[in-house]
Amino acid sequence: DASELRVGYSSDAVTLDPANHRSRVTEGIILNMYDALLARTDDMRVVPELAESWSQINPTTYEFKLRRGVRFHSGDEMTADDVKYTYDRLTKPNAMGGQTSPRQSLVGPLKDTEIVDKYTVRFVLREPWPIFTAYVPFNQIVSKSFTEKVGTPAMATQANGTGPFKLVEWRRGDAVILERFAVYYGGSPDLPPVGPARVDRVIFKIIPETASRVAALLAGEVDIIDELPHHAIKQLQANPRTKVLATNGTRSFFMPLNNTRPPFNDKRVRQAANHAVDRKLVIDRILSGLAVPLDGIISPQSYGFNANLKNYDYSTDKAKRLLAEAGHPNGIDVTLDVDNPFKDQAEALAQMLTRAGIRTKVQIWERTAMADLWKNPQTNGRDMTFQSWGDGALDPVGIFVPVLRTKDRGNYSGYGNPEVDKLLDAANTETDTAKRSAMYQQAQAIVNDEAPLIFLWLPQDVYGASARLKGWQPSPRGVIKLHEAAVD
Amino acid sequence: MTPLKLAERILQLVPVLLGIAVIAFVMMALTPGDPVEIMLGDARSTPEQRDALRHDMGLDRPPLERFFVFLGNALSGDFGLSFFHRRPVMDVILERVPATVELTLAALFIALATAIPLGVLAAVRRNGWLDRAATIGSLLGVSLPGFWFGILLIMLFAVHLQVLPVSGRIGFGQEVPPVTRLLLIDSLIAGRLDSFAAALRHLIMPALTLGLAMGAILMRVTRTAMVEALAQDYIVFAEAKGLSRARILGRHALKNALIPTVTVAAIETGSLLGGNMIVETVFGWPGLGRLVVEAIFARNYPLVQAAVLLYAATYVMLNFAADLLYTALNPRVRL
Amino acid sequence: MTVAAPLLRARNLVKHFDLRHGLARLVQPQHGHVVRAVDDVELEIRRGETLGLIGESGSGKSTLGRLAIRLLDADAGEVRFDGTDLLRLEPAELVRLRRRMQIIFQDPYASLNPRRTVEDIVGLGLRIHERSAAPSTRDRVVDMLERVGLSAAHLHRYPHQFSGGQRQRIGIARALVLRPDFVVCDEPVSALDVSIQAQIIALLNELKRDFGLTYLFISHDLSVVAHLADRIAVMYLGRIVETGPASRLIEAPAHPYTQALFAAVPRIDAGGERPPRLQGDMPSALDPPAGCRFHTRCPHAGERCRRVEPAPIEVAAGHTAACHLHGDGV
Amino acid sequence: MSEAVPALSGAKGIDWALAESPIAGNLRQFVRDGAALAATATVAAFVLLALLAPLVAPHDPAEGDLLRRLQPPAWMSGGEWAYPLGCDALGRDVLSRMIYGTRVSILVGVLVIFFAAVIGTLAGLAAGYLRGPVDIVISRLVDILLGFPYLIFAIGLMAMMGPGLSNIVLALAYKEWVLPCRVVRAETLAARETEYVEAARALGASRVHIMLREILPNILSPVLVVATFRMAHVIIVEASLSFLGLGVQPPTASWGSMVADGRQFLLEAWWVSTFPGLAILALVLAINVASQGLRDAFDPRLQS
Amino acid sequence: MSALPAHDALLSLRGLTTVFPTRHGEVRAADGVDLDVRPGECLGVVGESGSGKTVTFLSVLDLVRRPGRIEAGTIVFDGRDLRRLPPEALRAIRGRDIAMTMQDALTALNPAFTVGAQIAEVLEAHGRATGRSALDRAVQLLEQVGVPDPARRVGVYPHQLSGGLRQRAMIAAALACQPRLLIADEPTTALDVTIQAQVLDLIADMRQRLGMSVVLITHDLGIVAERCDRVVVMYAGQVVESGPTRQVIGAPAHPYTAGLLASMPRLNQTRAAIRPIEGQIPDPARLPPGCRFEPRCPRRRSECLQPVPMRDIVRAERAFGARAVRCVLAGAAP
Ligand SMILES: Nc1ncnc2c1ncn2[C@@H]1O[C@H](COP(=O)(O)OP(=O)(O)OP(=O)(O)O)[C@@H](O)[C@H]1O
Ligand SMILES: Nc1ncnc2c1ncn2[C@@H]1O[C@H](COP(=O)(O)OP(=O)(O)OP(=O)(O)O)[C@@H](O)[C@H]1O
Ligand SMILES: [Mg+2]
Ligand SMILES: [Mg+2]
Repeated sequence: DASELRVGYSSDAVTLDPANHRSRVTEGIILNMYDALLARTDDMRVVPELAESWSQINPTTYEFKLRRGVRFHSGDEMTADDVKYTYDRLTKPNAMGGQTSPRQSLVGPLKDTEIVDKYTVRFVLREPWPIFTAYVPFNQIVSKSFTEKVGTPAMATQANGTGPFKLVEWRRGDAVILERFAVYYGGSPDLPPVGPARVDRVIFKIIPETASRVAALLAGEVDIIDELPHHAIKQLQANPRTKVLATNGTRSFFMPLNNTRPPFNDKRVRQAANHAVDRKLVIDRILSGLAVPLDGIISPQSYGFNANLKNYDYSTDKAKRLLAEAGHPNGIDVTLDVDNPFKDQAEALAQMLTRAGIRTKVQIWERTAMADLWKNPQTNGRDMTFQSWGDGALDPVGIFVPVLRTKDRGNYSGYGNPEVDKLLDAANTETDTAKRSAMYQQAQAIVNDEAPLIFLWLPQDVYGASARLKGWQPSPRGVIKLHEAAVD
Repeated sequence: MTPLKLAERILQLVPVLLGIAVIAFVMMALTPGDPVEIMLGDARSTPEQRDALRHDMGLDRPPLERFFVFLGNALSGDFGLSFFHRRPVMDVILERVPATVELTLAALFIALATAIPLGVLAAVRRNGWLDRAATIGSLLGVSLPGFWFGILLIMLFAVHLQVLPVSGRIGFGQEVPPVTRLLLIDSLIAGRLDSFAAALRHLIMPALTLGLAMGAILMRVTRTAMVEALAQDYIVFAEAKGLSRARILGRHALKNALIPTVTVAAIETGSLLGGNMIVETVFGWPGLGRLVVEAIFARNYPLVQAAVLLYAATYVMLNFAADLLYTALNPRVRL
Repeated sequence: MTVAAPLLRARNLVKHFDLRHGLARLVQPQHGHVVRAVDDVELEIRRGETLGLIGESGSGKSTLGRLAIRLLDADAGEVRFDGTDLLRLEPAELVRLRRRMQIIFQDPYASLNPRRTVEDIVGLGLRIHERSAAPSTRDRVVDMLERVGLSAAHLHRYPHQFSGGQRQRIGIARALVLRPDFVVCDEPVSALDVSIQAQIIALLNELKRDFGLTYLFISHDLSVVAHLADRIAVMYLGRIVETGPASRLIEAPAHPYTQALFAAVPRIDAGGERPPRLQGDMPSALDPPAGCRFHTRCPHAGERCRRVEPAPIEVAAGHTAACHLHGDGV
Repeated sequence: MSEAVPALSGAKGIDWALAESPIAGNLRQFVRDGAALAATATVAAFVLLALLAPLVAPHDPAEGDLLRRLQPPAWMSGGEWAYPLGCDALGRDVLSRMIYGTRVSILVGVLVIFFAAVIGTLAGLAAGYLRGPVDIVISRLVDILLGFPYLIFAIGLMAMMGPGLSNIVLALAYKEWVLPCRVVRAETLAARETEYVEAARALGASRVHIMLREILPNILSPVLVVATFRMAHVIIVEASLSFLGLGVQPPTASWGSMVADGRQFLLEAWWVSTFPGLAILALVLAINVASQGLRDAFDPRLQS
Repeated sequence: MSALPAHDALLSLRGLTTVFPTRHGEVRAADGVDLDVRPGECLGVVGESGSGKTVTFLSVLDLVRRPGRIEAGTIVFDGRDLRRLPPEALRAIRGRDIAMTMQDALTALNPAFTVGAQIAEVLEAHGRATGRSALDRAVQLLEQVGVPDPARRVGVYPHQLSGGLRQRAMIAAALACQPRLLIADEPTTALDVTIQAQVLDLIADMRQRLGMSVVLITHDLGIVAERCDRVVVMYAGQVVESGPTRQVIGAPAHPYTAGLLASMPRLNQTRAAIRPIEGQIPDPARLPPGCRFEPRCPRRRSECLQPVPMRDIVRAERAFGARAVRCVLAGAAP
């Protein structure tokens, strides 16, 4: 009797082509069919996967030795040809049937991929990029012959990877059905158990509505659900047939304050705002305690995390005092922009801010429109918003830089500090890990003091699972890889 | 007369479709948001790369030009590539059509199967208890939000009684060779009763959610029309001829009363064919509605435009079909 | 009899209704899709006289009546009202002239706006044409109501609160409150009860006498027309087939259709033999027969009738009939 | 015998006052035995509740205490009478939010329907009475809007304009006028052929007079029927927009947004969405029954 | 007084009372109607609109719509009291023994079915024929009622026929089972004069051929005078006068009948002033307590304020049928 594992998943993949999307949920499905040269462990170490080993030859050259005898689902062996083809597809403009891969930026300043021999490839960068290997796990290897045969458009709906599962059928909008790949090479030796997948079949069932997903789990229709709402935790815990699984997330939450205009162009007001929110209460009550409060935006698990930041304790008095110092003894009136999914948290926070004299009105926006508005804090005339930023690489470059470097793509607060910028730019090309870490820590300290944002928390990713699920732990990367999962 | 009328209909379709295309385009153009930013999210990207993507999507051209390019291509049946799926928009849309059609037909069936008998009975027993109960029922039907009712059904039938599945169209291993792509029919064609049962079980709750709401409206319409029909002289004359009650109600009155029912059913069916994103979301039904709504939020312009045009054309065709049905029901109506 | 200048004179009036819509107009032939409701009609009404217009349903009586006061625009022809060419009038001038020509409708239920009070309905004309202050409007409305047998007590009632006969009185009051010269009565008594009909006929007669009105009185009830009219015109399929003084027309109808019409009237004091019934239905106005339009039902029809359309022939002083029997034979 | 022409009203055709509205239909019987009064009282009570919300509501609808998050209704274990219908996810009083939500739901329903009815009626009158190019333009516009999926249209507009009460009203009214317009056009087409309209023309009445004074009063009943029937729909669509996160702005509550937000907790805390759902039902029911009475009251033909 | 059923009557109504509850009170649309229809005769029923003509005969076949109901009276047809019959038995009589045609053929024929189908279904309902043979019979019937080209017309829809042909089709449906009594409710009101005569000729012709009795409801005294053996005059729900046609028209005994005759314009007396009956028909919900014609009656007296019973005035030989009138002046010289 074939064992089958079903996942209640909140969104469908947009494509099955590993090189043609920038969607984390899509990647979560694709990862079960495609492996990359390197993988990440749950404690976020980078370990070999399709590569046997790698080495950095010079600051701009990396050499990877490939595992031998690894087969694609089609039966062809994976060789250096496939790796070069995969990386060329990612790097070269118009390499995918006239389209350019949207994942191009994930290979950084990669200039060329060279085949050394059948099982050896070399990556040559234009400039040093210390985190190159941290990004290698994001790029799954495709088969050259297969891709050339079917063409890029067909890659969207067909799959031929080296991963633990092969595609049976993708019912768009409904389900992705996978089947164990019997001659799987076993996966990364650093990620036990090694060997073929333990279940015969995996089905990702697409259930976008949260309540329905929980219901499906309760009904025994699925074994894992993602994005478990916090209010459902108690019920699942109480139910003998279900359990709750959590892992440290990689997505930090914070509230950008508009540093470019009053009242938040005054550091004291920003600090007051940080004192005004009772992060612990929100975490306890709304997030079921499954989050850690932050005094910055970087995860404690992350490389370069500064553990010695000043803590903004919850104190209405301090907040009021700071406000008064800043010339607002009667408080201030501000608006908080938020999109619907975070309405609850925003409203709770707004109430706290209001109690501390920062009278906050919440305004709900459609997510995209809000993002558009906050792209230009200098001119948008808004006060504050609610933002989160995720980075699976757990490196400051993926979160700290876009959010806090002057005018970077996620900098909604309009914060700009030449000193911070200098540190960040230097860290970007610094190959000495310790030095680099120190730079980031210093930058964090500055930002912590200047408080361009209200620092909030880093929630855990919460999953619901059936009691019969064995061997699977959620990954901090936020993907569901079911290689090791089993069911009773 | 009919070919002429058909030609006229098609001619009328032109300004309507054009108008809809314009509105859809203007609406999307005026909506803030940049598909490129949405696609890349917080993920690592460089300005050059964003510009390249923007160029890929044709977004670097002025809106007016984009509109005419879209129009020109659309005329030749090319609606472009969906931004996110990076596949032809029509492929992406058409994949979702069978599910939507199946759900719509099922809902229509449920609606008609409840509305017509109830409407007739309510009209015959005017102001009786059945009539009142049906009135209350239909008010419930129109005032209960679908997402709420849907989740209620799930709690009852899937979680508590565990007799029906929460989501999806059919289970694994129950697939049948696609012919019509309507699973109920295909499973019958394949002679697979287990598949048929599975497809049916998946279909019941979403179809009920939509069908009862639609049935509520149709019931009222049928009842009103039936009351109207029963007041006609031809009913008295039919009685004077000594016809049986069943014949009078079932043939003489009902055939005339069905006209407004058909009209409303056509309109409602039309809007269901556009996909009902709420029910699709709640029941994980892989239909059009969710796809289009997601596309709006993701500023997936080509998909939204193509879907809206497709919907409009369907809507017009449905109304035409309803008109044809009128002539069958009442020969007085001429096309 | 002094020959006064006619108050109303219509020449070559034509009104066709095109039943084709949209594209069909371009593609389909006119034939079979255009109702020739009024087809080349001459009409003269003298000041102070009542012209009775009779004919079967669909023969174009109402259409002609509406053309006469330009409630409908003719396709061709000319209507002169007291010397003025109605069809060439500017809208503003037409509105001014409206107070001189009015219409009373058949259906006492459909012709009164159910949502307006009697005062609104009857006073509307005064408000449009005189912009007079409300009190004087009201006085004149009351005057008129009393003339037609209603009273001030009815001012604030709605039409549904009246019987059919009373409603028709309201309709008459509305038409006459502006003291028009000319009134088209489009079957004003056909919808009324037998006993009420007589009241209204008497009232119309009385008002005509008192106000010096000129009527175009349309009816399919020959007895009623015979009772009211000075002259009678008979319509068949969009044409006037016979006109003449009422008494002469009744005694000696010249056109076979008129003869059949009178023969068909049921009489209380039936006496003597009647000519045979007309056979068959009235042909469709969409597809009128060639030649004499009556030939399909005419007991006297001959070869000529099938081909040649007869012109009006004066059979006696002021009495014309369009029939070959009176001309060159059938 | 009554006439058989369904779309007609006015003097000859069916008497809309006596005809069945799609929804309120046989509630006529109720009307006579006082149900209309009761319904009117219910609607009035809702309106009053909306007006007096600050005085009536036991708590500030915006003020929550996270410690009372999802507290059950008073009669259930864990409930307390200070919060009779329980609390929502932010520990706010469900009852108070419902009382304040009355304002929004009534406002949205009434405003949208009001705008829609006014615009639709005027457009329908113009199209039906003037015919010709006016009719063609309006009819095509109606076709265009009808051919646009409702929710998609609303979502598009909301995405364009951003959420907020006035934008919701606008987004809904943009399309909602189409239905009254269609009904009015059909009615006007019938009414323009009536003899009372012809009589007004014969008296020299202007087109504006005929449209507004002669025809309009006679077609208000069907407009009212459509309007009250659609009011339910509008309240629901507002809820659907909330479902998509395009509803009213916090801390304002609308019943629709309460149902939509609360649906997530239907498994654990049914009270959050069920009570506002019942409120929608009650209001819709009351409006339908009351409108029936209203229509009768304003119909001169039914006054004796 | 003719309170007992005439033993020779085919249909005999006694005290038939049909009421409609309305907002303004109960309307007694037929209020104690007595009348007899004899085998083979043609009975004219006249009266103004709303006087209860239609309701009376709808009551005979129990076709009065709810909330209307027959409150009292007996309806004896061929010796059987129809009010006591179970619904199925009554249904069998409808269309087979007693047929009725409606006021307006266009509304009485169902627009959604062909003329032929509507004739054939009568035969099927009464087990006379089915399917093909019923349709064949329908063609014959259409031919009988003088519809030209019946084989083609059997397949057309009512709206495709002219008014006269529709009326004929309806008559054909009514006559399909060769009923013993035909109730023709204003068969010509909707028709043109020339067509009207054709239809009345047809009914007379069929009556002779089938030997059936005919009730001819109309408001046109001219028609009654030409076509009917006897006449019943109704006013406000009551029969006010009945008797042989010649007598009633020649010497009306009730002031209403007299007024009706005087107010009819006549072709051959063009200029003679008509003398209308003054006043309005009473509101059916607020009838005067006594004689219902009293408010309009030129000869009213104080006794008229009391209810007036129907009285026989024997002036003609019995064979021609009773002559009765509801007037206190009855018997006195008119
Ligand atoms: N607005 C219209 N559109 C199309 N056809 C029309 C219109 N008005 C009248 N007709 C047609 O024109 C012909 C003459 O109509 P009209 O009303 O003048 O006849 P009538 O003699 O008054 O008949 P009736 O006695 O029935 O009132 C009829 O065939 C009618 O169907
Ligand atoms: N369904 C009904 N509800 C209420 N009153 C009714 C109903 N049907 C008939 N009546 C009343 O019954 C009375 C008699 O109506 P009936 O139709 O018998 O008159 P009639 O003599 O046939 O008139 P007509 O010549 O108009 O056909 C009228 O006053 C009418 O108002
Ligand atoms: Mg006419
Ligand atoms: Mg009648």
